[in-house]
Amino acid sequence: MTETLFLQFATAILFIPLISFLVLIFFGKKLSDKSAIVGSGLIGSTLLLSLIIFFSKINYFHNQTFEYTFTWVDFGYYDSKINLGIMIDNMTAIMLVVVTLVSFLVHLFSISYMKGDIRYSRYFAFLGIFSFSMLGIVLADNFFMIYVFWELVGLSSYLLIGHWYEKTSAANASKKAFIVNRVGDVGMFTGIMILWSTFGTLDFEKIFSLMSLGVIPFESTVWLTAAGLLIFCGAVGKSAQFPLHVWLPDAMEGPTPVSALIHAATMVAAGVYLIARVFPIFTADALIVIAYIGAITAFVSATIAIAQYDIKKVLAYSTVSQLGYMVMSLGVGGFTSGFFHLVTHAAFKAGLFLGSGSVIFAMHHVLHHHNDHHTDPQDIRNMGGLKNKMPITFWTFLIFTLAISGVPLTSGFLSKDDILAGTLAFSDLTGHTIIPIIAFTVAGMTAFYMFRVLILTFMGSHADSHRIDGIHESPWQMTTPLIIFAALSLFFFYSPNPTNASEGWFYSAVVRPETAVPENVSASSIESFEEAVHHNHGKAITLSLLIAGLGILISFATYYWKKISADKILNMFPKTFKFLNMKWYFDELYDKTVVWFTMTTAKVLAWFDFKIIDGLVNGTASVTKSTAFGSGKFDNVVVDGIVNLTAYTFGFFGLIIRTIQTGKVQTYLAFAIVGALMIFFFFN
Amino acid sequence: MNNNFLNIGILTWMTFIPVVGMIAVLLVPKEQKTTIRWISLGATIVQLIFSVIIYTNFDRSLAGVNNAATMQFVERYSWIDIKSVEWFGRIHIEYFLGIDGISVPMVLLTALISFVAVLSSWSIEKSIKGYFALLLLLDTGMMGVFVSLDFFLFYVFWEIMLLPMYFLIGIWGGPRREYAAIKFFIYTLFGSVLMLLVLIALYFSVSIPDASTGELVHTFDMIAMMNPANYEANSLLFGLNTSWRYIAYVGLFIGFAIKVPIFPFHTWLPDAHVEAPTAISVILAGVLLKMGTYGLMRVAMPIFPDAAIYYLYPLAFLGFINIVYGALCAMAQTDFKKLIAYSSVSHMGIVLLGMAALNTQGMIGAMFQMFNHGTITAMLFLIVGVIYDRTHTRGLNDFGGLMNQMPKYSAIMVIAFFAALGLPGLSGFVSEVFSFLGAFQTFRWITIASTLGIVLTAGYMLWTLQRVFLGELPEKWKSLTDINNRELIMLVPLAIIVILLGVYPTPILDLMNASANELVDFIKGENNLTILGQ
Amino acid sequence: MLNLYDYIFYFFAIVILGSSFVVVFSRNIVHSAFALLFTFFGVAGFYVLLSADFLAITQLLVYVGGILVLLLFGVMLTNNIVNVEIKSGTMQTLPASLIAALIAGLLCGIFYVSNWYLVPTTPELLNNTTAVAIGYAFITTWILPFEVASVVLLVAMIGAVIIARREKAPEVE
Amino acid sequence: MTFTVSLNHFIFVSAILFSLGIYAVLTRRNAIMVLMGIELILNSANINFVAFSRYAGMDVNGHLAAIFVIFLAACEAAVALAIVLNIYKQFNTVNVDEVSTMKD
Repeated sequence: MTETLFLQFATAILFIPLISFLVLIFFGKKLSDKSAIVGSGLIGSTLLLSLIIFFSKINYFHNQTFEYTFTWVDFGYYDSKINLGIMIDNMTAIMLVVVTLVSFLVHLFSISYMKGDIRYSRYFAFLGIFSFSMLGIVLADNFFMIYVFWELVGLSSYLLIGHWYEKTSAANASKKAFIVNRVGDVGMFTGIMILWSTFGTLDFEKIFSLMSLGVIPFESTVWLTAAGLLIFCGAVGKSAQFPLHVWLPDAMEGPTPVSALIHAATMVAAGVYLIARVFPIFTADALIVIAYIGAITAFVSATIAIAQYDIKKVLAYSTVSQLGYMVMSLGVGGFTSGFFHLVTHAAFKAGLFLGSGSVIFAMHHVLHHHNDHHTDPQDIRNMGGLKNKMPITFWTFLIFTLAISGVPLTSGFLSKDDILAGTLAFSDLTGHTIIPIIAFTVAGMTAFYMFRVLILTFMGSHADSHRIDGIHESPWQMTTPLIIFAALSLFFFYSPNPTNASEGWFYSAVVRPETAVPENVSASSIESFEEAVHHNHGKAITLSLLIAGLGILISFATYYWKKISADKILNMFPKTFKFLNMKWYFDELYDKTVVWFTMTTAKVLAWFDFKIIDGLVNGTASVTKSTAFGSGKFDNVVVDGIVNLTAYTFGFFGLIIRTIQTGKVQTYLAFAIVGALMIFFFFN
Repeated sequence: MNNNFLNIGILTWMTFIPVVGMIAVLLVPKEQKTTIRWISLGATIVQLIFSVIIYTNFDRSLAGVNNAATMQFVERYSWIDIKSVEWFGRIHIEYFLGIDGISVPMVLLTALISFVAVLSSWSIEKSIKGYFALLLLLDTGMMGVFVSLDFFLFYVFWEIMLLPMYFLIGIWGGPRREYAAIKFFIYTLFGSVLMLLVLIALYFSVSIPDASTGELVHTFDMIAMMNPANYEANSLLFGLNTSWRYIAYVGLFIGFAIKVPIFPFHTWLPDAHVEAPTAISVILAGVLLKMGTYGLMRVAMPIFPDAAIYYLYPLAFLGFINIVYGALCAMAQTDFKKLIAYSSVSHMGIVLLGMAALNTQGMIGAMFQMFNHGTITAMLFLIVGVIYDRTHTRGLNDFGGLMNQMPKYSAIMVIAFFAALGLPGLSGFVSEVFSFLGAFQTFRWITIASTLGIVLTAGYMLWTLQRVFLGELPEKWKSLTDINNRELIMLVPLAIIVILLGVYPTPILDLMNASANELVDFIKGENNLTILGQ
Repeated sequence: MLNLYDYIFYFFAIVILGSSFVVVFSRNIVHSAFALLFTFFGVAGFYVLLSADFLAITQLLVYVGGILVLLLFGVMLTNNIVNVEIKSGTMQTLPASLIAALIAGLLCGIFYVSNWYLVPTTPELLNNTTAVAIGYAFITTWILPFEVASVVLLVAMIGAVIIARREKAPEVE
Repeated sequence: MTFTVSLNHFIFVSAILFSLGIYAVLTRRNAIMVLMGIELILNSANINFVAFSRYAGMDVNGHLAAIFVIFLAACEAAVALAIVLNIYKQFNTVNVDEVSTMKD
């Protein structure tokens, strides 16, 4: 592998999905069922290329960064240009594999999951454009390009959520997703504007190096922090962080594989990737805000997840919660662990979604078979006892659940444990003790609600057991991805030591970059943080194991052994439950405030425009008109009157004089002579 | 560079080919509708071909703006020359055509949009002869505005445009067409009067030596007006930063603002758009609105750079108001065309903002946005026209679920909508981003506030998309037919341009790069002040 | 004392005035025409008295031989001689006589009070025939009016012929 | 005033002749009679010319003027009679008071 080859491969990886999109959008009708094969095949090839890049990069070109840049727009003015380019470092290589792998497996899963859909080929086309945009984000080497693809994933997300656009809820959800993302994007764009007006370039490397030379926006660290936070806004939108997390649960209106791909593994992780990518520009203040946003998100959504019955909603909130975790981790300075959690989470959360997809698929079919259109196939209260019917799904689901709960021997344990250690270290260094408290609480809650889902779905038995009669395991296209993801959720892929990830390849490949901000506003140094993490490692393991175990125990006690009555607790705190079940009323809040305000303003302004501004115009017109009318009257009566009077006078005289006009030559001659005589007499 | 055909300059060809077409149309008996249509189409196609010739032969390195030597395809003849009038002196008006980077994208746009407009007028049946004749006359007026460098000529073309527009709206329009046409006409005429006043004031203030005799002669030459040295001492507009210059600038500004339209002079736009037939809406949004901002760039700002800088902040603020106000008003509309009309207000605000930035990115963004808005809004209006032709309603709430019924149409529509809301990969995004990037360097808070418009635009565009295309198809539209080939021919080229320029904007950007930089330098430049110091 | 010259003058004066009275007041147009003949003769006589011999001849030739004949033709062509009255009516006689009297009085008054600057005629003109002097003057001092007059005559002749020949405007078919 | 013939005698005759001519022109309805009146007027003028040429030093110029007047009279008579004939064809009358289309 040479540098050129790397870049060529990367370019190929970027554009093959686009080709897939174009082919399927134009020839999808003709290809019909074969479009799935085309899409999957093309994505499969990108997976291969990604793997090649990944292995050679990690093994042989560990410390190198490959970059290819070209000028996209040249303003022809003092070297002011906008470049586009791709960059391959270790993080990119890892993300390439994550994205293409999940994408490929989701393609595979979708082949049978989406079978019979009216827009089968278009679905795969949209998956293609999504992969293209996501890979664009991953490969981008500058803010501009990342922003471009940032919006494009928004588009593909919009298209895929709205796949079943005949449903109002799906159409609404897609619109909501796009607009909420736009809000974040605008923040990001503002950040980009600050950076552009400061540095005159948008390339990551150039900005970082200029910044470490002491160039900061508008000579003010406040603006520097603001720039960082505004860029972070993009991540808040895309990674569904508080307060813009509301779109993600609604996005579950899309097909389940899409949820797995976009809304669990890749796109929502793009925010985390972005934070990691531009990590050097964050000041300490910015990082603290990021950490708190992450923590709040993690906590809020975990509480909501507990109170949900829809299997996809639970998973969605769990995703939000985990994303908050990652963001929090990056905020506290646990760069590697945050990013690591992104990768491990991608595997097991995609697996969870696909698993739930498998269940929903089965439920849907059996309900359809029973002509039952009232029962919600996604409600976990309608499930139960699927363990024996769908063994592969169950066992893989179990592995995923263990991983997300942070049980040893899984990948989740490795990453989560490190994040927890990071929060402890952070509180040691800065005194923000609330962060680790939240982190551990959320860890316990996660274990609790994930096992709740698992138990209610697969274990025990359902009262209405004939309803699940005839349920059977999903076809191989669906189970294979599950098995692969399950394998990837185990520790040995990442580290030889099941208790400590820092010994694995990942920790040597992804290293927290040096900050570029001035020293007085930068966060604690890498060394001190590492030391604190090391110091807290044992404590974190112990505590996290304890808490995860506790969560699992309570879950089993409640739902499996029924020692604790869930209903009783619900009845004790009905308001709290309602509050959680209604997702803290965020949607309602936004509806009543932001949306209401916008719509009212719009209506008021439209009224203002129509009545006042246009009214003024028309008023001016009518004033002019009445003035004109008045002056017309004046003109008619007075001015024209005078004129007419004159004319009348002359007419009168004319009438008299007319009698002289006899038409006889002699008369005229007589007058002529008289005239001549008169002249003679007068002038004599 | 001298592109002559039959000894007549290419710009004259560009401008007057529609007139030739018009005469031909008038000579054809009115029963031969097809012939009339094809003649009109032929005229615009020839114009389009000439515009391609201009595009390929245009020297990208020459800036133009305030330098007659770097203007291209120049044609300069004495037009009206009345020697020694009592108390008035010599009146000398030139037929002075030329283009630079500011005008060349507009010239291309005009040729393209005229072509599309003729195509989209194919279904007109009511007194077709008059319609196409007026349409072609309008074409001449528009083209003339963009190529003339003599202020008087500019004004003449500016006024020529009004008349056909008035009749096209007033005769072929919707139910309230008379109201809309009169409103449009009077409003624009009001602006023209202000422009005329400034034009006269400029005429009496500026004089240049005659080429042959060397005597000082008053002139309408715009480029001469840009040079402070040409102002006669003690004339009304002599000197920089005098109050008369500010007043003159504001006069010109209002004249152009009405055309843009800038808040609060925008209310003629929704009415005119709603009532105008599709092709006229397309021209109105695609080309006419650009004349306002073009006028600001070509006339107002370079002639009064001092005043332009003095009023930069208000200009940016108006840009902000246009963006946000237009977007909010659009959100509240239930009429498809009105919505797009207000979205035009919003999008033109971006041009103003970029222009006010007075730096390279902003200016390029603004100029590019003018071009892009032309193509994108043309698409949007064509789209409305297509559906209006079929259903005879424009109420957004009457539709739904058309995506399945009209898939090709919907695909084009999605492109247009996303281009309008500034999706990367489509041309609207590029210009929007450039404008904002530029504006931020000059006006931090206004720009940040204006970004609100990005969200709002996404909001109303997607909401519209949902109301029209998503959801269940109402029973009454079950028989709608998909877009036909003629409609495809007019929409697809626009869509391709939108996508191509979104991915790689350089083909248009490098046309205007040099001029935009020159314009910015010139308006900002201290050289202004030094010349005046003499 | 009256000499022969005076008598002859009075004779012609009476002829002129008497015949012109007939011309003016006669009801019969043919009578008027013939009376006019005498008037012209009288005037020719005056010319002889005033030693304008050439002019007297011209007067006879042109007026009597030409114009008067022309007038008589006119009378005959425009009046149906056989059975229609040839009389021609008069009108507004009172104001007309007033005006005429006024003019006559005025002119006579003026002539009477005027103190004419009298210059005797050169003997050459008195004693010789005037034809030589007139002819000489025509081709020297008055050459231009002479030529113009000839052209006018020609034009008048042609014009008269054309006008008189013009048929009644043809009716539209 | 004596009875011996002098300039005044001639011009008195011409004055009376002139008045008679005017009277004829003013009163007669027949166009030809009008023409005759005009001839009278012209003749009176001629008498004046010649008289002044004899007594007041106009010499041969007076004669010439008279000759021109005769020229004009001839022309006038020819043209006027032609017109009269034409009028007669159009209106079937030569009475000038009946030919009054110009009045309306």
